[in-house]
Amino acid sequence: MQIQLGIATVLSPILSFVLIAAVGLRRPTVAKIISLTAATVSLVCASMLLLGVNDPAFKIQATWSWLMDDPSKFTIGLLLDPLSLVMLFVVSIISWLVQWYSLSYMEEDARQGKFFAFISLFCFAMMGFTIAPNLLQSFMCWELVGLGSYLLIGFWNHLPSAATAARKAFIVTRLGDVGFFIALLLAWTGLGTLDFGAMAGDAMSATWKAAIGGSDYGVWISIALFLAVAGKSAQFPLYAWLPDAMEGPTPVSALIHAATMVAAGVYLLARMSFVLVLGSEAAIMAWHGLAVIAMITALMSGAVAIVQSDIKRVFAYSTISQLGYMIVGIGTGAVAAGMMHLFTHAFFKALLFLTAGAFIHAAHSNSITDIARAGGAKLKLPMMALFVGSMALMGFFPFAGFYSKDAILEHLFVEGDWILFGMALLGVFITAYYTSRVIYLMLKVPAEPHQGHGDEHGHGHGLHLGSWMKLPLGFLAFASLVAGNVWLWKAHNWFVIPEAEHGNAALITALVSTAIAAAGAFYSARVFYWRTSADPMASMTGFATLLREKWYLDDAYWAIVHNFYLPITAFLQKVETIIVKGALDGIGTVSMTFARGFARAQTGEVQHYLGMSFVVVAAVVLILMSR
Amino acid sequence: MMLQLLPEFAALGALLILFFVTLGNNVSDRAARWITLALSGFVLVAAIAAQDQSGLMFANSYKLDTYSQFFKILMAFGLMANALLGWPLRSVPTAQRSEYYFLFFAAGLAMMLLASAFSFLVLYVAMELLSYSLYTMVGMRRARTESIESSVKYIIIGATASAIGLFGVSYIYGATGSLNFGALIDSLKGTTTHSALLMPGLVMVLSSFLFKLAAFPFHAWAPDAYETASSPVAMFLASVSKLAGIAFLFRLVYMVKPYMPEFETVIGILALITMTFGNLVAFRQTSVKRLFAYSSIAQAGYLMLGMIGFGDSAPVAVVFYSAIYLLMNLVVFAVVLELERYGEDPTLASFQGLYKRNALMAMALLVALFSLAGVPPLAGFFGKWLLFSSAAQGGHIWFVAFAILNSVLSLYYYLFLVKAAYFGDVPKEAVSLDKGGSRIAILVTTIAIALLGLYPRVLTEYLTGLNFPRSLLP
Amino acid sequence: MSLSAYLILSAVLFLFGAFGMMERRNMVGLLISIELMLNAASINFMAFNHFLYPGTVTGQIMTLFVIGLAAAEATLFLAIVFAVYRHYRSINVERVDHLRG
Amino acid sequence: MSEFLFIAGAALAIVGGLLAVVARNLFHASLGLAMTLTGTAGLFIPLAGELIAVVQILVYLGATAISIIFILMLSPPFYLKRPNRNAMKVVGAIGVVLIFAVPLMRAVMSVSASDPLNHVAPTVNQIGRALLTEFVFPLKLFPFS
Repeated sequence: MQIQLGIATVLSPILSFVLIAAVGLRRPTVAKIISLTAATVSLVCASMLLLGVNDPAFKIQATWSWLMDDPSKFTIGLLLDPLSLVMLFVVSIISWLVQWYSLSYMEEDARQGKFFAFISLFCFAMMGFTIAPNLLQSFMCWELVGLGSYLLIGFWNHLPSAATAARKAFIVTRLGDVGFFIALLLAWTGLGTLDFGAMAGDAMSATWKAAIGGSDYGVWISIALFLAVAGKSAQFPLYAWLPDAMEGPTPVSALIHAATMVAAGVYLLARMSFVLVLGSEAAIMAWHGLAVIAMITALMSGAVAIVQSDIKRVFAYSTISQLGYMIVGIGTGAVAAGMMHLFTHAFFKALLFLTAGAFIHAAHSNSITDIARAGGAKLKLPMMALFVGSMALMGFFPFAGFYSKDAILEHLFVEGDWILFGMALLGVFITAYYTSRVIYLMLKVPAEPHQGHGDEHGHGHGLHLGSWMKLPLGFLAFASLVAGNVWLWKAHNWFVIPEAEHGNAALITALVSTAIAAAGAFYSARVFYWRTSADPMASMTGFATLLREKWYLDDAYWAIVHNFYLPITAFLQKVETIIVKGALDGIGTVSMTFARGFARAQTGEVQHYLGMSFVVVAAVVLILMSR
Repeated sequence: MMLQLLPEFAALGALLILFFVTLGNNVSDRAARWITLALSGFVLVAAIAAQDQSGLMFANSYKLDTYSQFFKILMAFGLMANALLGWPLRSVPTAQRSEYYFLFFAAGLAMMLLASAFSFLVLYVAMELLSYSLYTMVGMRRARTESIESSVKYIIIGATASAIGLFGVSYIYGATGSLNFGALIDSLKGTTTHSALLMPGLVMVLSSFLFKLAAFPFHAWAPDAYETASSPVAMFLASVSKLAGIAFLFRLVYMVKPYMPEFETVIGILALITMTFGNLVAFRQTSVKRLFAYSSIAQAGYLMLGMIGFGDSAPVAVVFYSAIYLLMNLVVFAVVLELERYGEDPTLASFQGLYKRNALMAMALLVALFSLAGVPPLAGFFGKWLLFSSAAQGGHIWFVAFAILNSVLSLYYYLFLVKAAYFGDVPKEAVSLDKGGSRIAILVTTIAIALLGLYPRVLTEYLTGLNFPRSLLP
Repeated sequence: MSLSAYLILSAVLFLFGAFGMMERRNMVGLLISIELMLNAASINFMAFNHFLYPGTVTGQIMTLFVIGLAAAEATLFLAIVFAVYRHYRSINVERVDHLRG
Repeated sequence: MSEFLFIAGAALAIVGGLLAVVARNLFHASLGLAMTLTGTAGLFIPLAGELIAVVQILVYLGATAISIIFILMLSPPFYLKRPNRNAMKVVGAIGVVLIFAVPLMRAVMSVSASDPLNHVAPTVNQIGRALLTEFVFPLKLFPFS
């Protein structure tokens, strides 16, 4: 029964994709009906599956042989356990809500059919990744997810920036996928299996301990995977693509770049966390190192969020920062806490993005001040949603973010990992600062009388909220309020939750983190609302520039590409013209005719190619002979 | 014997029929094309009919086995696809078209001989037959005088490679006393008194194949030849003619590898240089055909890497990738051909807005390019996976890591084309592409790439069932 | 005479040919160099056959084929050389360098 | 006798080969090629290859070399244009050739065999029989190339 439900969950989006491609591309209504039906089927099935789980040890796996006949080799199938079902539920509910929302958001777009087809394709890939029972299927769907993201970011392809951002996202994440591929090869050649269950079962065995360069397989596979995770989940040093990906339609940002795709890396870590449970000292060190990198990423990107003026970019950097928290949780061994934050974050970040989308849709601008000027604060429901989402993001009681962030903090506290704990608290402060800043900027409309958009005209004039947007916003706002409690209520069915050994740890961390968040929000209010404090960025101009330039990371990439990649290609191009020619022409007469040889650098001469061939053949023979 | 050599006889018959039919030059071009298509279909049927044949023939100098017969099917399929997709022969001068069809089958025959050659003598005769046909085909181009230039470079590099190779054969003969591969293996097993000659001989023989594959250091002819030859010829060069080199080189490598581990390293290093070179230089190209020439150089590098893989998995990997390599290049060049209808050489600019001009073709291009770049779940990913995992199992994990990096690099220029095709604006002077003659063929091939990616088992299992490791060893 | 003498001779001829391939500019000169290289291979075949495998004829037959292939290659090469001459009014390979990069 | 034939043939081949690659006049180069081919034919006789020697003279010299010369004579006298030698190119080519010579010479030095005594040269009959049995396949293929 569960198997059938699982299959139905995963296959309905791809069916929807095929159907839309076949009949719905020119008929938006048909496309919408198909897509939403499929999303509903997925949601119902995924919810039934999740509610049916009563035991953390629950596990059902079904596989079919695929690439080869031998079923022990390459299979596809589905692995249903609490981890995958939680993720499946998150993906299906967020995609369901986002599709409702898109009904309004995309209603003026001529190519809605295509949009819904792409969304369906993406959902299929994401769900296929979630239920993958082995690394190969994971990788396949992982790449397909990347492709879906590429298509959706570049959906508005009349914007050159969208096309560039799409390409950037695809290539940067694919750079990380080199790591995934290497992990795949390592696991396959070293362990002889790609199945998660088999790998976990073998993790204590001798093959895992077989040393490569002094450490066991777990370490190398983990390190290779970290690269992939850094790409997909936008961690240092591969995070630069995510803010640019905001060029896509906002529902896409909510679905892909807040709730699901970027969480795929976190999920993969959780899936592979058996390495940590059973693995060696070295593996634990490596994962802890990853946690430190993620924490640093969280602080860096949180700082960048402070100076952004584009509302979507604020939330994009915030997403990077929150993903960092999740990875900190999983990297230090608190899988349940990390997954809890993934769960709650999906709701409140989707809510924030959809709210941003509502403002953008209404005000036709991404800039926070423009939205405020256009009277964004007059939109009741979005303002309420923004408030709820922000409270959850900042981690105030009783909103969802409070519980999940505290779970991670508490774990760090109990473990006595004071450095990470301190950094995490700093992160809480920064989060509260930039999140409340958005609200204050919205409420405190800067007066610009010489522009036509005065307060007098701004009585919601021209501003309206799409009718289909209300349901998702309302629902997500509600979920952001209760998701944490739901998790606490149900999670013992899903995960083995360790009881805190120090009885007061939960209380202490809750109080400390709330106090710090409140301090952040209060300081932000002094700066941006009451304007009694000077903007600290104004006094730290150097630092502010650093933030505005996003730590110069983009420039660093460009520098690498320009100073490294392009010259290499240029160099190789010249191998045929200068080096080969130089070798032929220049042996023995270098000093005399070096300059002339370059000046005369004619190209395309067949005899230079011949010379190269002769030399290579001779060199190969010579090297082989002297062995 | 007639039945055993059915595909060869079919190609030979096709060659002779075309020779006599077009002898007086009184057959219309259209009729000649239909005859070619029918004959290539006949060759394909013959190749399929002969797929179970096996045996050593002609004093052990010609070997039929599952490996060679499968490659013959691939080649026959490639011939037919070329006849079908290369339909608009506009860029070949009218007076030379009958010769073109004639050479087309001569090359086809030579490729099939190469797949089965089991003696250096047969190998050389077949190789020269193939080379001469291709030299001539490359030079057939009306619009561009440079085609003769690339033909000259092609023949000079080719003649040098074959002279080096022949000299290598003479050393191998000195070491073994025979031209048969069986004798070569025997003397590799034992240590004959003259085994010092074997290794230089083998390396020099290798150069002939590196030339055929357009691999470093004999790659230099490929970009020129692809760019300036008329597009049907470029498609022929990129798709089918490479299969011959792959088929033979792998047979040799597979036989020699167990006895000469250094040979493996040499092939691996040459493979890495080849793919890096191809991928990096491709990035700077503006002519699309030239770009695909470098891309196919890089693909040959991946194939060579797979050749040194783990003994039992390498054959399936190499043959699988050869098959999809054929498909991908057919699609890509079919699109180039469609763009070339009015005789201009397609540049990156002519791909601008392809999606708006002809969505089917843009889709086909997207699938083929992503498959070439190895994006799952397309066939190219599985081909690469098989090649790389085979090489990794063979203990070449660092080579593999480098090759994976390479395949990411390649995504850069493939995405350039995708970006132009999907996100670019249609140039003003662009001709409408509504009625493509070969739409169905393109569509079918594209679907095949996608299906082989989603369900590669149909092919991998069939290939595993053919038991190449046993059939490849003498 | 010993086998080495023949082999050295053929190696020298082969290297002459290689030198010519790289140094000659005239395409007919290139053809001559190729013929030298092929000829060196035939000497090898004949010498090996005589010294190491007496009583067989494989090497001699291979030589026959080499001679034949060389003749065919020369014909094709000359044909292409003339096509080049028609287009470029020169058969200097260094002039034939429009394709590059 | 065999020593004499070897020395004469080898001298002819070397001198001819040198002429073929260094002569600036193409006509002289062609004559050099002809010399080499003749010398090689002479070498074949002590190698018990009388038949091959005859074929070498007839086909190689009689057809290939002569067709080169013939074409040189028929064509416009482009072979009279003597481009200046490019010193760098010469030096480079010599360098490459020297690099190539090292492995070749090492390989060659590794084998040694003296003249097999009482070796009867294969007869035309023997060669023809082998051609029509063992090597019939490449023989039949050959005309196509």
